[in-house]
Amino acid sequence: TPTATPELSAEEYLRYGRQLIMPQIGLPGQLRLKNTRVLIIGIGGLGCPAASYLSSAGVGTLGLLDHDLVELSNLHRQILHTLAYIGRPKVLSAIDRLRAANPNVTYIPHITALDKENALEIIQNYDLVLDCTDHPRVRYLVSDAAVIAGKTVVSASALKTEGQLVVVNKPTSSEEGGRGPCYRCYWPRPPPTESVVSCGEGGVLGPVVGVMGVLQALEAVKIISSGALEGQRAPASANEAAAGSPGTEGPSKPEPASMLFFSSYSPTPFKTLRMKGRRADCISCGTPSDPALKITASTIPDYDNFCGPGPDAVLL
Amino acid sequence: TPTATPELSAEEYLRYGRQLIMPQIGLPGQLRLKNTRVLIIGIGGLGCPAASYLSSAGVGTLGLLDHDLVELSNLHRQILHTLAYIGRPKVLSAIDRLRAANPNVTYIPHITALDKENALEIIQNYDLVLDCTDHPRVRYLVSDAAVIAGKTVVSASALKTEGQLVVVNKPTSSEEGGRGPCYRCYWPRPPPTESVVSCGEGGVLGPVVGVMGVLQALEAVKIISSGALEGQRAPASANEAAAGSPGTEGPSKPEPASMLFFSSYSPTPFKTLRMKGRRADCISCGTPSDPALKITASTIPDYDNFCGPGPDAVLL
Amino acid sequence: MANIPITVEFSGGLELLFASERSLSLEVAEGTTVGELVNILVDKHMVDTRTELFVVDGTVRPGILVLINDADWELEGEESYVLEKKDTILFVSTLHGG
Amino acid sequence: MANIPITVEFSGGLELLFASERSLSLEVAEGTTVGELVNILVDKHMVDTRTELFVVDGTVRPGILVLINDADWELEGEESYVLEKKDTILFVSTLHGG
Ligand SMILES: [Zn+2]
Ligand SMILES: [Zn+2]
Repeated sequence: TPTATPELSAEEYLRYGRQLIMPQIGLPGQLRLKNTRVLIIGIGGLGCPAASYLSSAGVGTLGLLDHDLVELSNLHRQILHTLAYIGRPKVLSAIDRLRAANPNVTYIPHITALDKENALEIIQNYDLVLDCTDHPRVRYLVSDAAVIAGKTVVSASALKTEGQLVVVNKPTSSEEGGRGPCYRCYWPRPPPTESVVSCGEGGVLGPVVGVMGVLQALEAVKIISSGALEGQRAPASANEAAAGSPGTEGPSKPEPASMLFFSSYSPTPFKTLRMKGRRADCISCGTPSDPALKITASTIPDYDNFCGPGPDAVLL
Repeated sequence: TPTATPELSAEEYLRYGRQLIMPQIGLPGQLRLKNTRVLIIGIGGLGCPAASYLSSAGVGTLGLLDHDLVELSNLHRQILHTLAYIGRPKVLSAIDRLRAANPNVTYIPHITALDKENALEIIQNYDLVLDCTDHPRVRYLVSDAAVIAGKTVVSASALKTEGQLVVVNKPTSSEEGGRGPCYRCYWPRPPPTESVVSCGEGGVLGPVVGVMGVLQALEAVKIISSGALEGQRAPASANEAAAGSPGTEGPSKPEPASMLFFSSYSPTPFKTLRMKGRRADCISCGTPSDPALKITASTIPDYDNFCGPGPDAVLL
Repeated sequence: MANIPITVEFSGGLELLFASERSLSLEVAEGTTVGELVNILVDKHMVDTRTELFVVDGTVRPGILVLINDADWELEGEESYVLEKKDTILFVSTLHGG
Repeated sequence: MANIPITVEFSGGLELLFASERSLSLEVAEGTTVGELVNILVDKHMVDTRTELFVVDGTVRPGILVLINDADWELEGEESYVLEKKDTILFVSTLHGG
């Protein structure tokens, strides 16, 4: 559990000065960052830049989860890793690098794959989750566990020249239940096995996945510093709760559900797509007509088989 | 001068494999990256992520130019630097870090400020320039020198929660002279002294400037791998010239001038703005009605005084 | 009946099913629904013969979003939406990489 | 004459001159030009008294771009462009930071 930290040190004022002077952050926003625990699932092409910017922005606790080892073919896009760490866990490579720039952050290594046995237990120790994984199987798992644990997920993905970003289970006043759509609301049914093409790892441009990872960090900083997560738990400190106007709006502004879509070779590369929002009958975040379908802590589905030919599956 | 490199090593095939398999890159695109010299001017919030992704993508020669030393207040956004380098030149900090991940790249340090005396001499040794500077004064200088030297500039900027990106002097078939607008065509007149507000360094969110820097790297990779720069100089190798279809379109597709605009707190954060394009009477890239106004190698203007109260000026 | 011009865009890998065309400028009969457009695309424009990669059980397969002028087609009546002049219909597949 | 609704957006720090409003929904008389809109903004909406930060020599000061529906106003006739219903006029200042 994080220690409640009532104020910033002189070193922190200097280090974070250029974001502290912005009305969108201010002292209240910086204290919120310091008192927030963020879990990054996947320390690859998305997780590396996301972790880099969240660490440098002063998030208090960063959990990093990945079971993979650093490989040479990762280095064209996974910017935290170096040659010296080839063959060693990505999580440790990343933490060594992040700590060299910002030792103020508490880094928590999770050298494991996420599965239905450990997902809930790990996620419930954090305030916000970044889904930086590389398989649709894990994306449904992260979302299902986050809905049960009441956590928001910033979810991004990238392949070849394109990327997508959605915020899952976001505190909002514009949806019943005070939460935005879950991953299943955006993508209700996983693609059928027949439509999954297995062709090893897909190609991707480093800066394409990099842009998406940085945008995840940005979305996280915006959500945390606005105070939107504070309904989820008690304020971490008296100072924080009394911190005044900048960035203290809380989880109020109605925002329609949207997906950011990036197609880097298009003449208009970014689109904000308006999405349907929560599905009342969602088996994860809603009330399915057959109550037995509702996903609970003890019925998180088995994700091992639902999308075809194994871990190297690439969806069209 | 770079060595002509006819092919990739086994290590390079492995390292760049996941971008090599993409039709937009392919072997021809990867060889173009390897045979291209890119100059990054400014190793701050934009230059750090841009250098990181260009190095990892396999650009053959990276020049890094900055006269500043690393400070603690840089670390919230300048992701290549670490505590151990505080007080040392940013250029050396960056090169040490980049080399640890990709020693294949030739790194050239330029620990100097860019001024009208050295700009042309430095820029003419490169094929492509990234303007990652933090002052409008230098932005006009970079553009003026690049137009004289016949180089393309990927220019980005960021402040607070917003960013802008334009490509300057880009090879194109849709404009007379085969080049797109210069920086002066986008911003013909510098703002008057009275409108410049001096307030020290402006605030900025790390991931906002980060997104813009990664997008600069992406634009550079797209321009280089497409072959668009090859009109600028002789192909660096026989292989490259004969490399076949993927990505060999060259500087042909007509593209209207545009500016990418990012406003991170807007409901539609990215906009592609349609711009006027080249100005026939531009004093840098055009034919001014008074020929004496035309900027040449010997008449690059003195940029020290044109925009008000000194190096810490912040434009509204 | 008159024809109306629309734009169809493919993304997230779906363009590979349509001869790598990311954007098609089409003319469809006035009154054509998006549901009918999907069938027209399969019949006349899809190059890949594995139709199940685009259509399953008579509708767009799971894992594909349909956007009508950048809005989820579920906000616009799904298959029954009647196409209007200059509409842009975007098909996006789930991306999963990271 | 009838009024028409338009949207005015400020960016790149210019919003600070307009009480930190990034977006204004306005009604202007039919036939109003963008040049006239600039004067209306200065007279009725600008809060900061330093008008030279927005207008110099009767037009928008150097370093500010004016976009009409995301297109540079120089493509649309600059000051003389006549506003249409639902137009969005965006004022963007040069950003220089890095
Ligand atoms: Zn749901
Ligand atoms: Zn010019």
